[in-house]
Amino acid sequence: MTTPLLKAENLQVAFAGVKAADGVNLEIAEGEFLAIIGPNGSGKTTFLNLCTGYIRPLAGEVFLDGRPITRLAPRTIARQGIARAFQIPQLFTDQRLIDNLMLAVAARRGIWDAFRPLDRRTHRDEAMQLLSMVGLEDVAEQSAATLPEGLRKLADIAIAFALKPRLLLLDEPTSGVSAIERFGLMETLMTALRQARVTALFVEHDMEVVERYADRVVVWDQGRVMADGKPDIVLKDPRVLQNVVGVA
Amino acid sequence: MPLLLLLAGLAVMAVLPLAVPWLQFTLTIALAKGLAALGVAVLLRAGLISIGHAMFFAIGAYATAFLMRDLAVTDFATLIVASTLISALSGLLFGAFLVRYRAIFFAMLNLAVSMVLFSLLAKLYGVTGGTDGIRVATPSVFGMALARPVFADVLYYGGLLLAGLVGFAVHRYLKSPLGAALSAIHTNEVRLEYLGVSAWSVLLVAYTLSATLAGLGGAIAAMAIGHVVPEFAFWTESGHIVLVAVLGGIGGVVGPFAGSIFLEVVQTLAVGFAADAWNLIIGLALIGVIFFLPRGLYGLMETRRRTSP
Amino acid sequence: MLKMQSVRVDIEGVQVLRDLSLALEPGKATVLIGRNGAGKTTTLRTVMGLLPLQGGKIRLGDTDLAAIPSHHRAAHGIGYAPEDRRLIPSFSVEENILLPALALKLPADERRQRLEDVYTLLPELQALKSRPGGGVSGGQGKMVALGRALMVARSLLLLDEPFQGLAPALALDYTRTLGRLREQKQDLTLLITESSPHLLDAVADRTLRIERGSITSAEGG
Amino acid sequence: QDAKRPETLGVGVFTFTSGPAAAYGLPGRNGAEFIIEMINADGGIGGVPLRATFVDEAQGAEGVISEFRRLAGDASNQVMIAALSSANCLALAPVAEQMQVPTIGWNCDTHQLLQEDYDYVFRPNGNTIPEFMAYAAYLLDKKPDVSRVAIINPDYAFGHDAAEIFKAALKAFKPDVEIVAELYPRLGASSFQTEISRLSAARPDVIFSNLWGGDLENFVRQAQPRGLFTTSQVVLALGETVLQRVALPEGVIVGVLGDGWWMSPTSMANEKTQTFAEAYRKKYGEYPVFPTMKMANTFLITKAAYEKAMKANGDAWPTRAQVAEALKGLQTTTLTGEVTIREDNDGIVDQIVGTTVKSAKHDFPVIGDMVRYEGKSLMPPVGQDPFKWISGLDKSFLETLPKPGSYK
Amino acid sequence: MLQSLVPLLVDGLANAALIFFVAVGLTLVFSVLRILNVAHGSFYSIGAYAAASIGLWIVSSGFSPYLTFPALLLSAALVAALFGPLVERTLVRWTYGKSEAVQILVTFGLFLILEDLQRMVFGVQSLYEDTPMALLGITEIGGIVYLNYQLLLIGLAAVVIIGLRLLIRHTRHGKFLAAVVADREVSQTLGIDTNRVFIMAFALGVFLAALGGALATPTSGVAPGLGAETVVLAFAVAAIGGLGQIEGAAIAAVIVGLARVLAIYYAPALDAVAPYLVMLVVLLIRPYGLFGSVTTRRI
Ligand SMILES: Nc1ncnc2c1ncn2[C@@H]1O[C@H](COP(=O)(O)OP(=O)(O)OP(=O)(O)O)[C@@H](O)[C@H]1O
Ligand SMILES: Nc1ncnc2c1ncn2[C@@H]1O[C@H](COP(=O)(O)OP(=O)(O)OP(=O)(O)O)[C@@H](O)[C@H]1O
Ligand SMILES: [Mg+2]
Ligand SMILES: [Mg+2]
Repeated sequence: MTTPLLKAENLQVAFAGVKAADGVNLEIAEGEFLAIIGPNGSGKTTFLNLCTGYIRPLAGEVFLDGRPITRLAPRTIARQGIARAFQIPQLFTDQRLIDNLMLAVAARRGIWDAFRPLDRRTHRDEAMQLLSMVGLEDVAEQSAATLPEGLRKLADIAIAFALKPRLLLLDEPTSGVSAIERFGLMETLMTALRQARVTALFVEHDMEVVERYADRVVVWDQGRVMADGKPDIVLKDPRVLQNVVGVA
Repeated sequence: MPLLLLLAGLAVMAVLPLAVPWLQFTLTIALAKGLAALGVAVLLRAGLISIGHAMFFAIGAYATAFLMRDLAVTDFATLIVASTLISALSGLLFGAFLVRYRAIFFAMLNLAVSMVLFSLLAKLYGVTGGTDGIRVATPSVFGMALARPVFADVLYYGGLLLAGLVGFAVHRYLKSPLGAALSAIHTNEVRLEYLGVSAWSVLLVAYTLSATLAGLGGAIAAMAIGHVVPEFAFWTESGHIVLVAVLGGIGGVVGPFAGSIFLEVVQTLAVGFAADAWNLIIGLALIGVIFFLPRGLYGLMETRRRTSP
Repeated sequence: MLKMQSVRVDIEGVQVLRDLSLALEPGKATVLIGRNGAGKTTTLRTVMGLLPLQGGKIRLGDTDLAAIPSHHRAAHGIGYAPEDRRLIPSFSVEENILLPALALKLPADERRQRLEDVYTLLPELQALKSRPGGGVSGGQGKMVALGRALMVARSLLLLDEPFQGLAPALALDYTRTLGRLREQKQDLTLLITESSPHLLDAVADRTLRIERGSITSAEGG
Repeated sequence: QDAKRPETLGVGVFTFTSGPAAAYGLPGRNGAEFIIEMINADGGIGGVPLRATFVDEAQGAEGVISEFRRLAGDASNQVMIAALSSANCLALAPVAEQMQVPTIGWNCDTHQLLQEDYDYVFRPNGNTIPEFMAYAAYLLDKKPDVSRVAIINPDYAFGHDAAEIFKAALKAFKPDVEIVAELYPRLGASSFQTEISRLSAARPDVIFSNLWGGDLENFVRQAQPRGLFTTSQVVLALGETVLQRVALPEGVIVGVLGDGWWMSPTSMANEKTQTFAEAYRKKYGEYPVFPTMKMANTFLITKAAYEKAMKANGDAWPTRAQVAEALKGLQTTTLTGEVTIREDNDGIVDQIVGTTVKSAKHDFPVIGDMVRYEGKSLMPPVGQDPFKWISGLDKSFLETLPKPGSYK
Repeated sequence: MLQSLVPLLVDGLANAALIFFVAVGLTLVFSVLRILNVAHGSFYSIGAYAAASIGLWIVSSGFSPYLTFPALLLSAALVAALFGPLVERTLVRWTYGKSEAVQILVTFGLFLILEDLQRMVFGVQSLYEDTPMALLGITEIGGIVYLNYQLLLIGLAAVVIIGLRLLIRHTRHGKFLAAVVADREVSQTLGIDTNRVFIMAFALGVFLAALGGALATPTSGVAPGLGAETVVLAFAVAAIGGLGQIEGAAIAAVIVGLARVLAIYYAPALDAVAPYLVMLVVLLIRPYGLFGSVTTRRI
């Protein structure tokens, strides 16, 4: 059996007594599209925080390619190939959108460049490519602060993509994106992921999106994994129906 | 465009003392302070205010004084280079621990370190001459001993040239990826770290650069004034440098120099015309500039945007 | 009820709302749908007085809303749950919910009554009530924000993308809650923005579509 | 009138007019304005009226230098009277030399000022060495059994220098004196309560201080209720400046750092001085204090230098260089005594020290039991390191000096 | 040993009490308005000048000298009433949401103006009005004479700490303060008059600074330069305590007060740097001050 790309072992963390991760065990294989679903507050974002070094677990380990990355800083983990798009978009709000992307491109290509301009052909071309992927090329020159919430989400995803990661973590990529645009976004995203051979994990609340795009679904509940498997099976699990999907 | 502005500024600066000779000294000092302010402005990019940067100004100035007094270095170029390097090195050293801090804590720690340095300068009587300071003789230029007025010219035009070169380099730096990363620290350090960039290293570079600039300014000031005193490191000096930087606008490299000249000239005029109320006049001028000339402070006039929605 | 007439709002020199007009009928729920950036949030913020009018009128019943300062609008019974929740992180969930009651100087028994109503409508909040506002998850925060808005809303309730980020089960709950709310408070008018309108089918009396800052079509009613 | 004679004689006057040091600097400025009025009313200098430009030293060394250069660059300004702060004096000296403007230090007491050779920098008012030697001598005459001394001086060169000189002198004259506390509060500190506790705890017989301006006033006001003046003999080197402002008890050793007391027997005998003092009080509500006198004297010295230069020049208006030349070795009478400028450009003036006593004439204490040390007797010879000179002295030196009460 | 400890403690606390008032005002203004007010120290000195002037007037007009006690409080209130709303409405308000650098620039300009105005109104000689101190007499502790007034100040500082705590934790307006601190916009939509909260917070800050100055007059002189001296110290104390932390400011004031006293007793050369050394050490161990905490970004 090959080593999983990412492996979490018995992760535990608590905030003021609330167990946000209560013994999380999870493996992601190279090339998988894994969806995480679960009730609000069940610890999905916390799991991503743990995987990327934003918070440190009280116990447990995270492995990338079999090597522990548990207590490394986010930047170190990012350099090892995990990129992340956030539930709340994280942009450089005092810069234009294109600058946001160019900085991300530069960060990947090497930030230690103090004399040549950031805004140069190579950076700009790649940045524009990324923006057009998420359909933001029209607002490229707009200040990131003025973008509406939904477009910010898209921008955030494009930035994560700029790092050409091996593993991409997406925290609710479609929330805030209007229903009209949601599937279009997912389509382009999936194509791009496949093309670049990126493994992806995405937290999602929209079950249609999950059903359509995930290879595998993991269901979170109160800081632990409650179910794990193929979407068509997991989503019919009565416990999942009751707690997550909801019965009309 | 900013480069044109820089060149135009340099040209005006070059001819001004020919018209008004007594301005030369004022302008030399303005230039020196402008360099220090440019250093502070670099850090302002990252949203960090150093209320202690006068310490690097003082380090540059005292380095010049020590090199002359104790190591008998008298060459202008050697003094400038060595003093600047010493400030750069101290910037690197202090920076390594200071750039971990943010916001007011960064400001206050810089203040604290500079005040400790100030006390040392004032108290280590035997080494630093205490509050009376150390005299700085007129350096030689490439082996030639110059008369004071000639040296003043050399210093001024040399300083102008240096400021131009340094200004250009800083301009390039601010536009570079490293410079962009610097302002990214201001808006979203989390995102920057998630891009795999170490905010600490980015800041350390900026901090060292800013100390270097301040030190260069200090060395020039020491030679222009011919005397160094601990007050160079006092917090009000640091405040003055911040003021200059902000006043000029942190938008470009020309701002700090413009701010420095503006303040130096207003001060000279205010002191000359109303010796009793020069603080008041400067205060009104400061507020007035911010209120009525917002374009002069373009980069800052935008309201601070909420960084997270 | 709420009536916006040729409202114009600029943000940083960019026209965001252009001659936007809408009229809400008392006791009815209206859903405002539109693409990202169409101006939904801006519309609600304008009603709350967080953005100045460049032109046009806003009236609530007989009151000229534009003439009263933002902080007095709560007193007119307008409750607002912002898109991004905006809880006070250092307050407990219950303190967050009670805050508007304090600001409106409600008498103690009225305050208690309203709080109880909120807990009956949103029983999930009972369990969270002593948690700090900064420590609840995204979805939980939405519920708290709704509860807080309900403390105020007597005439008009503004909900900005209430389902964004809600797990489907909770979203369903939320819809049911809204349904119950409508039954209990027949005279409460609702204005809800949403980018995934299907969830609201059950609640909405009427749907308005907003495009590039003005209302382009209305359905139902 | 001589064609070369200017309309006015411009003088740059450097003093503190803002910040904490203004409490000392403004009486100086008032003195300047007032004496200028008097000189001009008297026909100016050789018929040319004086016109002063005041520069605030609170702007720091480079601002002061910049102003100096600007003023010196204007040919109508012939003389600079600068400065109050010794750091500014030290910074200005080379500039003055370079720009060849006669510069007279009105308050540049630091003994370091004239350690280099200058042609344009003069200090007619004496320096820290005789000033603080005088206090050591007076104290030991007045209180020969002193054994525990505490020092509280401002935290900058003047304070530290004074302490060094005072300690060196005590050590030379009475080696068994113990320094039980040495405090250097920050310049402009408003509260000295902790220092006062510390001083009380040290139980000194003598407390020496060269605090000045607002600091001195504050210290006196805070120390008095807490008993320091009753438990220790207090020496306030600049005590005269606060006599009219705080109720100093009797028996405090005070003086004027020189001879500049408007009420000294010499001054009382000088009609001009008395007119000056009375008119000054009328205008400013207070009698002059010694910074006023120092400043006024400096102007008289300037006048004397011009007159000497004109005389040497066949009554023609002198150049800056000629004025500087005239200042060398100048000897003249001031409002409060005599001054002689030595070959190292340092002035020799007498030192007056005394003890506070009640006055029948005034509602504030005055100086009694005075001694007037001859300036020369307390000055190290030209070129000698002052501290070497002091350490070479011993008890017998005191015997050569006049005793308290001898100056009446 | 114990005997020499008592004076240290008394001096330390007396020192701390004076610093506390200003620092807590600064911290309060910062936490609510997010303004770094460089002119804060000027309100301290204006309070001091006001108290001294009013006190001198009371004494010279032959009123009961005991009136000088309420006069201390009254002058602080006057200064707050006069300058609080005025400065907040005209200058400070204009800088909300602007970059910190602009705030510092504007308040620094104000500081310069106020400094010169004070000098024009009150002159450069130091003012001194010590009637309250004289009325209260002295106490001998550990062989050292202390002023009863110093002891009273320690008590007053304690009262202010408790008062502020009650105000902020347990009153409606305290809650509003906290809410506005956290989110100005949403507070507005919930019915809080944020402008009023700002004025009140700013005025309260001015009041505390002026009160510090007023209470200092009976034991220290008022002279130009007081404001500058005070504001740096206040910033240091606020940073040590953790910005916005009332208890933090109190404890930091005590630490700084004690450090200064220790320096004066045992290492006089360190007196002036003591606050900075304390700050270095504290921030080295706790980067956000004693009571400060990191605000992590929601992601
Ligand atoms: N910094 C924090 N401080 C205190 N509690 C926290 C913090 N971060 C998360 N929590 C708590 O941990 C739990 C898990 O939160 P998390 O954000 O991971 O949930 P989630 O599954 O992402 O929810 P949602 O779908 O609503 O985003 C929640 O109960 C939340 O209140
Ligand atoms: N601070 C700002 N500066 C400039 N333009 C802004 C600003 N905030 C919003 N806008 C612009 O206003 C328009 C409307 O934004 P608004 O937030 O109201 O959209 P929305 O319909 O709520 O979108 P979403 O569904 O994504 O929340 C957008 O085009 C946006 O670019
Ligand atoms: Mg989440
Ligand atoms: Mg919106």
